[in-house]
Amino acid sequence: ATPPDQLVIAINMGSMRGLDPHEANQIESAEILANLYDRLVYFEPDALNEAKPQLAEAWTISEDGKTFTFTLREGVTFHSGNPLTAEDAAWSLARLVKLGLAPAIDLRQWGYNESNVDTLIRATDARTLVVETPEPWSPGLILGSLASSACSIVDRAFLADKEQDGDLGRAYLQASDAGSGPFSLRTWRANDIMMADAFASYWNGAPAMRRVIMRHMPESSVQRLQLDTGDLDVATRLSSTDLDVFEKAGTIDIQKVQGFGFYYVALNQKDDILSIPQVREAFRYLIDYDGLASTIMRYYGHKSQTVIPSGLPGFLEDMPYSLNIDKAKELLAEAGYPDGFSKVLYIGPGTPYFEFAQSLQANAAKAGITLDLQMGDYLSRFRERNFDIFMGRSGERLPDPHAILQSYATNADNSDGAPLSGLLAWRSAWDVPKELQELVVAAARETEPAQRAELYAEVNALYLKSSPALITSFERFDVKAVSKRVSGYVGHPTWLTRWDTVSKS
Amino acid sequence: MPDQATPLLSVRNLTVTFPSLHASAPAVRGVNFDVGREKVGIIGESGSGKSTTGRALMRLLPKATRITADRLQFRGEEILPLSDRRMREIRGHSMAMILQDPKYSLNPVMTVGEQIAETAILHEKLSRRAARERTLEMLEKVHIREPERVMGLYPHEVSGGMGQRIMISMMLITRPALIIADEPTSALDVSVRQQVLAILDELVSANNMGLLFISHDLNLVRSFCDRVLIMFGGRIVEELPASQLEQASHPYTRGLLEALPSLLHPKDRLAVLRRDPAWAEG
Amino acid sequence: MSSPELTAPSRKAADNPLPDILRKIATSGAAILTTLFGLLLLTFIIGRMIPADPVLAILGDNYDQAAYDRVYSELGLDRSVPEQFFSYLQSIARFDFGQSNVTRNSVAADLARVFPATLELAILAIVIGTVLGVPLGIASAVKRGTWIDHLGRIVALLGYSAPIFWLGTMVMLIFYARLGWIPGGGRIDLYNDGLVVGPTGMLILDALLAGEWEVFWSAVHHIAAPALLLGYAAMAYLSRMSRSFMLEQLNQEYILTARAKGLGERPIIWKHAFRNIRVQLLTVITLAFCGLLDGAVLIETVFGWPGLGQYLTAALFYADMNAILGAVLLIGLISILINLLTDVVYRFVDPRTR
Amino acid sequence: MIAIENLTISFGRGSKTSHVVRGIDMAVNKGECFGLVGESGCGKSTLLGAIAGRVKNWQGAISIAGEQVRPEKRSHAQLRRQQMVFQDPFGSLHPRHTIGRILLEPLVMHGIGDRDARVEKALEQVSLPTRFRFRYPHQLSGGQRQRVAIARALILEPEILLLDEPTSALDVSIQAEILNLLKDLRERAGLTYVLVSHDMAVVAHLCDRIAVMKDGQLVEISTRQAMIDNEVQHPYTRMLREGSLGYRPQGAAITA
Amino acid sequence: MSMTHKSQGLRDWLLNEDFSSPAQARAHQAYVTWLRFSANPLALGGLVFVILLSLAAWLAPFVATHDPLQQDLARALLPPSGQNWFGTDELGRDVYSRLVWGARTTLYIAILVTVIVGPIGFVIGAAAGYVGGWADTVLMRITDIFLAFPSLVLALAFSAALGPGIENAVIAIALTVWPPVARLVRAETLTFRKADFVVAAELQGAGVLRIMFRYIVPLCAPSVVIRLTLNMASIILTAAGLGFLGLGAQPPSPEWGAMAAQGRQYLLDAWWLTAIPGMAILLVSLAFNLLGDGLRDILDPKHA
Ligand SMILES: Nc1ncnc2c1ncn2[C@@H]1O[C@H](COP(=O)(O)OP(=O)(O)OP(=O)(O)O)[C@@H](O)[C@H]1O
Ligand SMILES: Nc1ncnc2c1ncn2[C@@H]1O[C@H](COP(=O)(O)OP(=O)(O)OP(=O)(O)O)[C@@H](O)[C@H]1O
Ligand SMILES: [Mg+2]
Ligand SMILES: [Mg+2]
Repeated sequence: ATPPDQLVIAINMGSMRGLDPHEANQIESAEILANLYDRLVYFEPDALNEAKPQLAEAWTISEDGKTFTFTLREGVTFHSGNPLTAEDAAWSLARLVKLGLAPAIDLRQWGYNESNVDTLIRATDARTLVVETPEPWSPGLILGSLASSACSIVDRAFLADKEQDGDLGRAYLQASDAGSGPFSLRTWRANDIMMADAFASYWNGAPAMRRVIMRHMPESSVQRLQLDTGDLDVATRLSSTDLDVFEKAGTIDIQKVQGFGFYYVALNQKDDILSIPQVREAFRYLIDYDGLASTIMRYYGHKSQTVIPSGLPGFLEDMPYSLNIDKAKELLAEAGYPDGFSKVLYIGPGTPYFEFAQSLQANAAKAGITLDLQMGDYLSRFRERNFDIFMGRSGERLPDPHAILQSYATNADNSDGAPLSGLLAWRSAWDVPKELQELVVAAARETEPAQRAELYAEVNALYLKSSPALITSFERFDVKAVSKRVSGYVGHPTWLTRWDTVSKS
Repeated sequence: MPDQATPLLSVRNLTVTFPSLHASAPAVRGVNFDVGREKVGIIGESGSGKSTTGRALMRLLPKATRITADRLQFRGEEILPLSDRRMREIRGHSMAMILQDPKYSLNPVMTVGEQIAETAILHEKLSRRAARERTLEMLEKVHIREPERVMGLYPHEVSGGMGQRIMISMMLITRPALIIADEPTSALDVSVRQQVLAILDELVSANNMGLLFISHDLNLVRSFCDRVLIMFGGRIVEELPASQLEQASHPYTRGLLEALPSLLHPKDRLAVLRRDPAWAEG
Repeated sequence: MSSPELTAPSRKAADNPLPDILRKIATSGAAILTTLFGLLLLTFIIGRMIPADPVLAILGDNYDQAAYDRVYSELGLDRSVPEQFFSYLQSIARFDFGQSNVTRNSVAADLARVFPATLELAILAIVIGTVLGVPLGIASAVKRGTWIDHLGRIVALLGYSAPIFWLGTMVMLIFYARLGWIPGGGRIDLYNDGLVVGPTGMLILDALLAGEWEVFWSAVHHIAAPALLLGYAAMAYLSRMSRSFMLEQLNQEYILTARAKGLGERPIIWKHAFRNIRVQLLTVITLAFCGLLDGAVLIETVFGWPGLGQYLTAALFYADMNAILGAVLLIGLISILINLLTDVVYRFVDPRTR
Repeated sequence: MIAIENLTISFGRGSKTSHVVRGIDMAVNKGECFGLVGESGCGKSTLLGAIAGRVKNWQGAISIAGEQVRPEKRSHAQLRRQQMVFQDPFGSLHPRHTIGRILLEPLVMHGIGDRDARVEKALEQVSLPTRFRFRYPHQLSGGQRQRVAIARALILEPEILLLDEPTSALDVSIQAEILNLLKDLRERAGLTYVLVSHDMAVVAHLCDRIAVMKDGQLVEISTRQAMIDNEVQHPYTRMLREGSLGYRPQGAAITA
Repeated sequence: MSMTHKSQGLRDWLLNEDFSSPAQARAHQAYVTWLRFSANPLALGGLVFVILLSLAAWLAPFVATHDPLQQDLARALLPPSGQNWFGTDELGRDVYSRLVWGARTTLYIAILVTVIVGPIGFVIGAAAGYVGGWADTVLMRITDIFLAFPSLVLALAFSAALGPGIENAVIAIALTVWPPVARLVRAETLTFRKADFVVAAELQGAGVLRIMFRYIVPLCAPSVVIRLTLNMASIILTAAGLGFLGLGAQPPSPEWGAMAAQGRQYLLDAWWLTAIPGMAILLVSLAFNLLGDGLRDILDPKHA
């Protein structure tokens, strides 16, 4: 059994790529970074529209919504012992932008770049940080971004020694930490183990857990057995059947953590057949929403056919679609393909894609559509618009409807070379209706919360009606099975689960 | 010569049958002969059972082989009922065997000296040092120059003639009473053959041993041995003193003699042997 | 009239020994170099053929085009293929296998970390396989046709035919999940992890050297099942081969000579026949060892063993080109090296090749 | 029929070169049976191989039936002129070809017609029943196989037969049959033989002239009568001759 | 009575060594081989199993009780029962039927690889062995490079490079299987190259191709056949290993290795998903091994 002052978490480290907060872009890394580093603000998992102070004690927002002035907490030190100042904060955010790696999008999307970041984000004294936005945006979006793991504050002075060839300490940070968070990194072996020790002089008091261990355990059954025998406190990769067993037995707490995204089926609009609206519509009738919801997707998702996750402004409960082969056949006939056609369906490896896709494949077959299943790492095909049908799921670091809508429902330039490969709509070559796109931008610029919520409801309804190329079926949930001995381990929708709140009996 | 009356080896009605899927005729059938302290040759065509007879005497045939005999006595002791352990004491110690081709009959990964000494150590419980001395002595007896050096050689490093001398020294080091030599020279060249035979002859008579000499070379047996047994189809069809081979009466022996091309007495055509199945029955 | 007493070919040829040896070394050196070059070319081709985008493997999904381009050129993918191969060769010559996209470490460092784990497993397995397999094979040959032979052959045949990943899974199901006799994967208990960071990287050895008994037992406990399974596979192969080698030897004339000398079964088998199959055995043990690396890939996956096999599968999965090339190359190099080593050992064991 | 001048054959290159045959001159007349004796490894088979076209790395001159042959390649007509019979009747027949096929092959290679008749005739020549055509070599005795090997050589109607110890793997009684057969054939077809053997008696039985070879060189070319009368010159020849007569119990040879 | 008489006559005709036609000679060879083979019960068992499996694969539509692709999420993960003999998988498909159809995949891979590798190994090995010299050096160097990798690792690397899918798996496995075959053929060729019967044919004017294909190939054939049969077992294991690592056949086509791998996720609740396909792999591979051993005993007596 695990010792009372240590927390053991099983994860799949397969997709993790180092621990530089300004480079790592994976869900598993985010949880570690959340604990090695602090950020200016944070969001409670259950209150995603209200920023809370973390390193910033307080802040003010200018009238036009473009200037944020943060006052930093006093007496905060990094793990190295260096004091944490506003200079560190400004340098860290600039570092994110300047490295320009994947997570940089969190700031770059608001208009920051190498040349403007040093003037727009600046420390005016040791405890004051001024953040100006290049364009007006809803303040919630900016605060939301500043709370993401990408905006972690790193130890500038400490890293100065570790720099190689002007890499801003990037090589060093791959397997080490330079943060001020409640835990400091002890051991990190890729695809094997991560150990972090409690930081005794954390500003908010030393955490109860002396050590947190994360183990690479890609197999559900192994995690389940270890959880059963008490060798594990938290399992994160359990299959539906294993979860089912625990839920029935009631011996383990099962957390379904909202994942800020959807399971989607993307139909390439460059394809002559798939771009026919009736065909797109037909696919919506080929998903066995109810069957999947009670079996395979039971723990991974909530049935949802719109594009704003529950709990966010604009959420709608409408669910007009259900499995209906006849209806699908009718639509296909209307589209001129009564005998169906055959396409390749690309999916990522593992559960639940695998089972989901096979279910879709079987239903499509009944409607005359032959889907050739290709399982593997096909993201690059998707990004290059070189696919027929792609199934995946999305997740966002920013707890705001805009983050999702921007990807699912904006596509400013549908040409092949456009620099929009981060957007799902562009990848699907979906020329999103102008009306929908304009609404999304308007909502993001709206600073008045109530009005934003209304706009989002409108967007959501419009998306549902638009026969989108990106068919959503389930809202994403990430499941954690937590031992009953553990309390205070609360899964975070933007993956910032903290360990300093954890205690064990 | 002591004890000419009781022969060294006495065989009566020896029959050897190999296991086989079909019910087959025995390879050796009702063979009778005695060997004293003399050189006895066995000749016969390929497959006539010469080697099988020789091996049966030492009980060196595969386990499943059926060997029966009314009598198979070596120095008055019945061989067949002996325990394996006792048999091993006899083998190499008082009854030894020399095989045809030294290329294959010596262990390729042991030095020559090691292989010779092994016999001495095994049977005479000599120390390594004493065995070494004996080996050197023995190598000298078979007229090997530089025995010290030869002891350290591996079989592939020695010539055929030398290999056969090593084989002889390995088998004679314990001064056995009876030696069975199964075509000891047929892999050798004419010139070397003479030397090896001379050595064998010398040692056998010096130690007063008995020798059972298996060969298919009529000329050789005739000139080397005292007595000749002629085998055909698993039986001994005739037994003669070597000097009287020319006067053989059995048609098979006669046939063999006439089929042989002769340097000194050239014939225009060789007589061809007409086999009579009755010979094998007799 | 001098008789050809001593024809010692090896000695005759030694009139002029030095250039001969040099030539031999030169030819075998050239052979190894070409093989090595082929190895490098092959791995390089495989690396470039992999149909997944290594840039994406680093970036994950959410990023912009600038980030993509930056990583693309960081990985050297913007250069021409021959150029890439050339710089690949250059860096290999410096023992620089590049950086792993997955672990963000230098591949060389990663290999140095994961390889001892596999080596530990493979060495233990080959020891088990040899210690059990060779005597079993020899017993089978000596007692040919008896129940020992039949049993030995059946045991070997099963080991030969069973998919090792399946055996591993079943062992896990029965001995871990149902009976709880073995631990659930990994090299060591969590709480012993990191206590011993030894010179060899092989935990059992390091723990012994450090005198950390608890760590030692934990490591033994963890390695037992995978090593036994791999060892079983090796045993199956080795016993089968030893049997046929032994049968071949037992039919040789020199065995008859040994019998005629009055030697008993035991010395005949061990002193005579066995000495003759040592070289062949060495070869098949080498082969078995290389084969074990195969088995390790699968068994490491099943037992969560953080070794080279798992490293390689993860690298393949995430299109981690440098890591794939490094791992495959390392395996190839090991095979070449082992073969070279056996070649050298031959010369000591077998007088005929000296 | 065969003329050899200053023939040297060597194997290996550089420091490892060994001259297996060194500067041999000899001539074989048409219709003659020429014997070649010598100890193992003295180069008899190699010399025969050079005549047959099997050994290619020779220097000097070989002419067959008046036609000079080149070491590397021979024409079909040249190949057909001389045929070879090997020592080991077990290794010289393809184990998976029937006797018929074995005899047919040379006819196919040389594009000769009327095959069935020729095969039957060849079998008849070596006194084998024609139904043996359908048998495999393993169903034949050693002597029968050697007959097939001879039939295979004869089927191309050669002028020269090269015999490399054709009887040394056979029992005395079988040897007699083969030797008789060879003698008959020569008389009937007017063949020229070159016969290699260890056994002086065999050579003397068939051959008119006998060459003695030692370490790659001819030490003496003698005649049958000289052998019988012990009028040979060279001590080596004398030793070979005595060896073939059986064992001489004098201690003299031992100290050699 | 007349029946037995006739068959007695046939038997005599087959066993009589005094052949009257080439056909009888061949029939005799085949019959004697069969007699020897059938005296070995284990080998016979292997053969019978392989035949049964081939039949099952061929007649899969009739032997299977369900559509192997038919899903029924309501009937997922059911244990073996009268209706689903080997239970159902996570999508409610019948494991027995998938197993039967999977035999096709398995045999398809094994046979295709063998068909590709046999001729390639033959030509390369025979060319290297018979032509010798420069060709030998080059060909054997190439073989060495491939042999330097353990076969699964190489197959893994290749099938990762080629992408998943049965055809690619076949190519990847074939790439790892040909070198040992070529080596074997080369070694055999070398032993026959200097054989008297080959020399005899050369001296009578046979060309290189004639020697290779009419003289050497028939002699290498038995050991190559044995080798390929034994290879079948290892091909099946390698294919299963690839499938296990997700690189073999792609869903929904049933492949045993992939089935076992997929089932591992449900190991604790549904052991049959892993145990049964794994057992099937074991049995087939065992059968091919037994068959190969049996063939070796009769075709290649020197290895008995
Ligand atoms: N181990 C064995 N198993 C079965 N049959 C055997 C065995 N050894 C010998 N035979 C058979 O016994 C018979 C006699 O063989 P043996 O070796 O004694 O003949 P030989 O007279 O020594 O012949 P050669 O002159 O060829 O050596 C032969 O028919 C042979 O096939
Ligand atoms: N291809 C070869 N390469 C190198 N050496 C060879 C080759 N062929 C033969 N020799 C050597 O040439 C010498 C003569 O060989 P050859 O076969 O001609 O002898 P031989 O007189 O026929 O002997 P035997 O009576 O044993 O058949 C031997 O020392 C042999 O080792
Ligand atoms: Mg014999
Ligand atoms: Mg010769």
